[in-house]
Amino acid sequence: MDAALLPLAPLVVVAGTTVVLILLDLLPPRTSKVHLGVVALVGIVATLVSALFLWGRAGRAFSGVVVLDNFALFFDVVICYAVALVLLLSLDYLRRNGMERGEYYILVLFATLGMLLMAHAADLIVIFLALELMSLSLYVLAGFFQARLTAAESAMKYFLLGAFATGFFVYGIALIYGAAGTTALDRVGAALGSATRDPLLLIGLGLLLVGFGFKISSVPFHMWAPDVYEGAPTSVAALIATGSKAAGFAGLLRVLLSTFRGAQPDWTALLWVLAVLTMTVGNVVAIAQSNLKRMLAYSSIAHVGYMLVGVVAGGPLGAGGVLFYLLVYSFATAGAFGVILLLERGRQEAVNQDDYGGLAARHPVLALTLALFLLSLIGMPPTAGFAGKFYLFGAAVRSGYIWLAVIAVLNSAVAAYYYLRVIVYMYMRDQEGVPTEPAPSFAGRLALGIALWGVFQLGLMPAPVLDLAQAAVAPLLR
Amino acid sequence: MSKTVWLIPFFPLLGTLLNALFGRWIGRHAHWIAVPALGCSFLLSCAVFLKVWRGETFTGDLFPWIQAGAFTTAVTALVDPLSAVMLVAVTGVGFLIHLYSVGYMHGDSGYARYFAYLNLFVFSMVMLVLAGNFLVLYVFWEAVGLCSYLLIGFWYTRRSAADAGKKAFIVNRVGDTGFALGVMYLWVALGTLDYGAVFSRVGALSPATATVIALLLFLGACGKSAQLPLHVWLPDAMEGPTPVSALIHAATMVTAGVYMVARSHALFERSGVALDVVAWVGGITALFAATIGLAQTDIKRVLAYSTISQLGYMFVGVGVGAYAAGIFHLITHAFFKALLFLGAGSVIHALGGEQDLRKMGGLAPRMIPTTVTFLVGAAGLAGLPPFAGFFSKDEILASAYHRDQFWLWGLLLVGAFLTAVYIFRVVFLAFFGGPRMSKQIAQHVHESPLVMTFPLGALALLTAVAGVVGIPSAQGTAFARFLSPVLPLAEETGGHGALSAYALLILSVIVAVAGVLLAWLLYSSRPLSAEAIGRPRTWLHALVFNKYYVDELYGVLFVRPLLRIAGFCASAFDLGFVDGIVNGVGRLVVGWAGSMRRLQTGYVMNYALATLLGAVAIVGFFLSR
Amino acid sequence: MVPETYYTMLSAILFSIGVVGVLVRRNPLVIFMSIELMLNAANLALVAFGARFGAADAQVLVFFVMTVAAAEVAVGLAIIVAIFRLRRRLSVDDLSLMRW
Amino acid sequence: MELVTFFGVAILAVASALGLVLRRNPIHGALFLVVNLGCVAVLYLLLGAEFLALAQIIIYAGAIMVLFVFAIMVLIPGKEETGPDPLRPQRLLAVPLGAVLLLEAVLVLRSHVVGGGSSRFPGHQPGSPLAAVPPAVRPGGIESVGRLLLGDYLFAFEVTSVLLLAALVGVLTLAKRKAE
Repeated sequence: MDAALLPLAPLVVVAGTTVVLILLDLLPPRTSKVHLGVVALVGIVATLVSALFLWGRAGRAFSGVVVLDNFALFFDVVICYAVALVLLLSLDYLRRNGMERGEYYILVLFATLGMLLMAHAADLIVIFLALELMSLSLYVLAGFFQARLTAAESAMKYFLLGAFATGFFVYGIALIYGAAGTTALDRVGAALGSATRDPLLLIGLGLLLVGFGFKISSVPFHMWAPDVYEGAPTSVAALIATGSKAAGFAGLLRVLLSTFRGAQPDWTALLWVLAVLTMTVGNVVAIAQSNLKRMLAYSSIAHVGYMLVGVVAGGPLGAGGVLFYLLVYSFATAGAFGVILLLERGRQEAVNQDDYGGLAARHPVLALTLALFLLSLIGMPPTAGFAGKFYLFGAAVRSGYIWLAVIAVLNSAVAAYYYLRVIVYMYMRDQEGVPTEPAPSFAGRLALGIALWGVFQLGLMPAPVLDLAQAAVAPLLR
Repeated sequence: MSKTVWLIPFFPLLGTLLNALFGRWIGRHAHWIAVPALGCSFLLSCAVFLKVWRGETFTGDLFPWIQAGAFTTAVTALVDPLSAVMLVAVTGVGFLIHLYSVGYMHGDSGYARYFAYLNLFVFSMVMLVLAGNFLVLYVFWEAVGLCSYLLIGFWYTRRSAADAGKKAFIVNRVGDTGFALGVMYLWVALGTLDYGAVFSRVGALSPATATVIALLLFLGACGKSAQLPLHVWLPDAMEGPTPVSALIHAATMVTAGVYMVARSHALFERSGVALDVVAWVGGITALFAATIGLAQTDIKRVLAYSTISQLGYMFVGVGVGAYAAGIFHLITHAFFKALLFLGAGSVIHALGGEQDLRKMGGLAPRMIPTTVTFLVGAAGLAGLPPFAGFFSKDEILASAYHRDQFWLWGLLLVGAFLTAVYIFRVVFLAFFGGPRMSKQIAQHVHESPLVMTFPLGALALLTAVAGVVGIPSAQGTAFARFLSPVLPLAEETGGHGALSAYALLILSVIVAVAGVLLAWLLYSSRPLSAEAIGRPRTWLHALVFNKYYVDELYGVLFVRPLLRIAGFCASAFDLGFVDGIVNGVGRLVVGWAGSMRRLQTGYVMNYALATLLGAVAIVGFFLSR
Repeated sequence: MVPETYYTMLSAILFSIGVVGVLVRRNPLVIFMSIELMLNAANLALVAFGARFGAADAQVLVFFVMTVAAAEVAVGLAIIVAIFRLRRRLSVDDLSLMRW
Repeated sequence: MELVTFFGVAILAVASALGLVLRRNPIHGALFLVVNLGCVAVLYLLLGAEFLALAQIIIYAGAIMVLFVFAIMVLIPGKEETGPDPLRPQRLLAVPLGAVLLLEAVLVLRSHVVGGGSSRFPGHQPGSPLAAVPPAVRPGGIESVGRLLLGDYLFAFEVTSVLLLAALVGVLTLAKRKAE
């Protein structure tokens, strides 16, 4: 490999795999495309390995628009884990829904490339391109089950609102360029640092926040999320909830912590409000949901609120806590979506909580798995969710945001209600009507096993990973 | 010692895993895993206890758990006299109740699930007791709550059981949130959560800070230990299987609050005010719950209110600084209340699930072991010498008296009288007099199998003899001396009261005996007529007014007003007011959720509007800065 | 020489009109065109700022935005066509199967 | 003269934008958008960006708008948006909000001019000429754009190609009916 490309190894591997997939898709067999999924999986694992190998190295390439640092690598790992879980879950899911097509895997890899690029981008225009690469692929994936009206609706809503948010994002870039004369992140930061505070830069940041807020689904830019999660294929919903959210945070954190560090008091005050709104709206509305996919959508919104608490807290503790939490959250959320995806009730996906009545009696292992993922989302020890929340809220307390931490704790208390309701359905209700049965998918179970391992590994031994997360944010905070 | 200590929680955990994962295949044989697991834990606990007796203590990390900057917390175990005593009590009572469950739950469809939950509970409780820092304490504080929730709703097909589980969950959530905030604040204030470090540095806290932290922690204790105003969940928790009520909702979990306050006494002492709050909340709860206990007709609910009341006694004990007395009452209460619950369970079992006192009576000749052991338990609860409850309760009363807390002492004394009345009311209504159950049920009344009566006997024995270690002497009780490395001996600071220790002792006895006599006069001196029982709700009044001339005096002077107060408390305050708040808050949030979700109209335009609103707000915000 | 402030002001006006267009119209095609208007306004601002700096960077950025817009249009129209296949009416207000 | 041109084109641009938003018929809307894009192309010329002006015409008017018009022709028989509008009050809420956004934008752009002179572009690369100085190599020229595109921005350029490929696959996915 060319020395200049070495820092970009994760990107190169994914891009290469994508090309291979496009070619493979043209070859027979036409009916089964599982092998494409397997190749994609191999590519993702190779990416993961390359990211792990590069850990600790730093560099820049292509006039400094792409960067290699621990921060980007940590996100590479999070994203690769999420995508790998999604791919494992998809292998059998597509066939069951009669939509086994190669384009699916190709688009997933394109989206992945966009996400990784987001983590590595050091220039606003590259962030923009990465965002679009990821979004365009996800728009199509959201509507992948074309025959379903809900899928089409979900794609349309996602697309229109995403494009709308993109409009703000681009205008933000324009304003920042207007103030700083450049789009390179470090030089924008220098402009911010040396000039008397320029309103144009701040407003530009505000418009960027609209775009990022949309991607991470923070209130008030969250409204697409429940509808899209509900209508999209469950595997894609999992991808949107984990990978794309992680990518959004990658861009957001790099821009805020590194480039706009000089304006920290300004955006901190704003994010304080956004964090409170996001977690409260997410948790409260989740209570009223009976569809599990929608419930998880609101739950994911609430978790964004918790992560914003970490961003507000700042410093290695807060920002590192966000990275750690993203990993924790991705495992638990992908796992929860995975269980939903495996369960069927009379040829329909089991998405209503009624479908989960008495599941524990008939499928104790699967029910226990889902229960553990939900407990992790609650933040119940010894699952990873507890450690994650502990770091985030602890960081907020350490930085003096006591009230924010109190609100977050209260929110977690409310949140337990709707997660436990599902557990109650599984353990304390009886099945009525057609029984809910899991699909016999080995890959799916493997994915759940990996996610479960993550939930416990990070819950019982969080310290090493937290150290890595803190090392990852160190280059941004320098 | 370290390996032994870690094995104690390990066995129940193993039992949980086996029964949870392979329950379908293990099925009816689940107890062959669960009971031996507990047995091992109990034997190990005893071994640890003996080592502690010889003066060893142990602190050890299982593994470093959470690190955040300079702050690290490990999963730490701390074995000192206090935790050793608790360990033996938890595993011992737990073992007996596991054994009892083999008979009681026989044939239940969720047999393996039941033992999995029960083992999980014991694991969590053992870890709670072993915890060497506040974080681990909090973790297992939550975990025991979760188990309690699962076990209350165990018979989920009953709607009331599911509701009770939900209620327990919501109320405990309030307390636990307070507890979490307290732990967080503690961390902010001191930068550490290790018991040793916290208690040695507690002087660095300002009294105001210490008060806030202590009160937040105490809020958690109120939730878990069912003290006013968070007590409402416990009576409903009786929807769970009776052995569960005995283990979790009487003997162990609900006492976690008392344990926590005793454990963190340095913090509460630093505040001062917080200790008074603890004592007064305890005292008021003790009397309040005892009055309600008088008016209940469900045998398990009487015992539930009794538990609330007795927990109030323990809080008074720790609140006035007599920590050892509080813990001693905790232990003896674990014995006799578990005994009473198991006895009640035996009765319910014999009557085919009947819990209504009005439909019992005359069981004594048919169930001699149960009757005898229940009597021992009742005597223990009523505080009749020489049973354990006498010594422990008297110790608390004496401590309150000697610290010049005369009002508290008065509350508790009245409470003690009522305790004797209500528990012997149960005894007389259930075991003596004529049978009031239907013919078919009466024919089937039978003594429970040995696997159930053996635990009764063992607990009765403990209730009878455990008082020995609580005999007061010049240097305090033997129990208090054993705990003195952890809990300071009660100092006889006051001594302004006119009564000597022996006078107090005799007064306690008189009060208890008077209570028993009153109960006998009311409920057993003459046979109860059947028609009185045919009128539900008013039967007690009818009894008092029409049937017993002898009782009229008592009735007018004492019982009727008391019943009124009890009835008022039960209906207006207990059911109306506090429930209203709990349900109201719940409904508020749910209603809020309902209206908030309406914002999610499904229209792209509304979503875009929200986005625009957000953009305008953000830009405006930055512009204004 | 026209001051570049005029251009940026004009771009702000066009951007706002585009935003309002997204909100007041019901036809997804028109909404989409309004979004194009927004992007276009942003481009204008970029070029105006670029002229101030006398650097060609801005134009390169605009070029990228245009390309992305083209890709977005392709995907967007495909989605709109796909939904039209399923139901013959075309108003975003009909798209409220999923809500609450 | 330049000023007059600017205002003429600017007024036309705003008018056509309003036309897009206000006219009910999507075909008219599309045509208004074409006019608007053309106006912006003229403005690019005024700003000295010939390359962009051409690209604007070719990419937007030539490719994108043709797609739009095509889609409209295919999808919409006759007029649309004629039915009752239950959301009208909320929809009109957009107008004041849009006005506020505009106000904010105007405020910030004005304050920017007032607040800072031409010497305050510290982030700008040294060596690049500032606005006041007539540039030696005309920045709008195709040459400088080309150099940047394949020099400093080579990576972004490559990403764009990937993006187009992804869009292609995406469109194919949506357009291809399932072979049954």
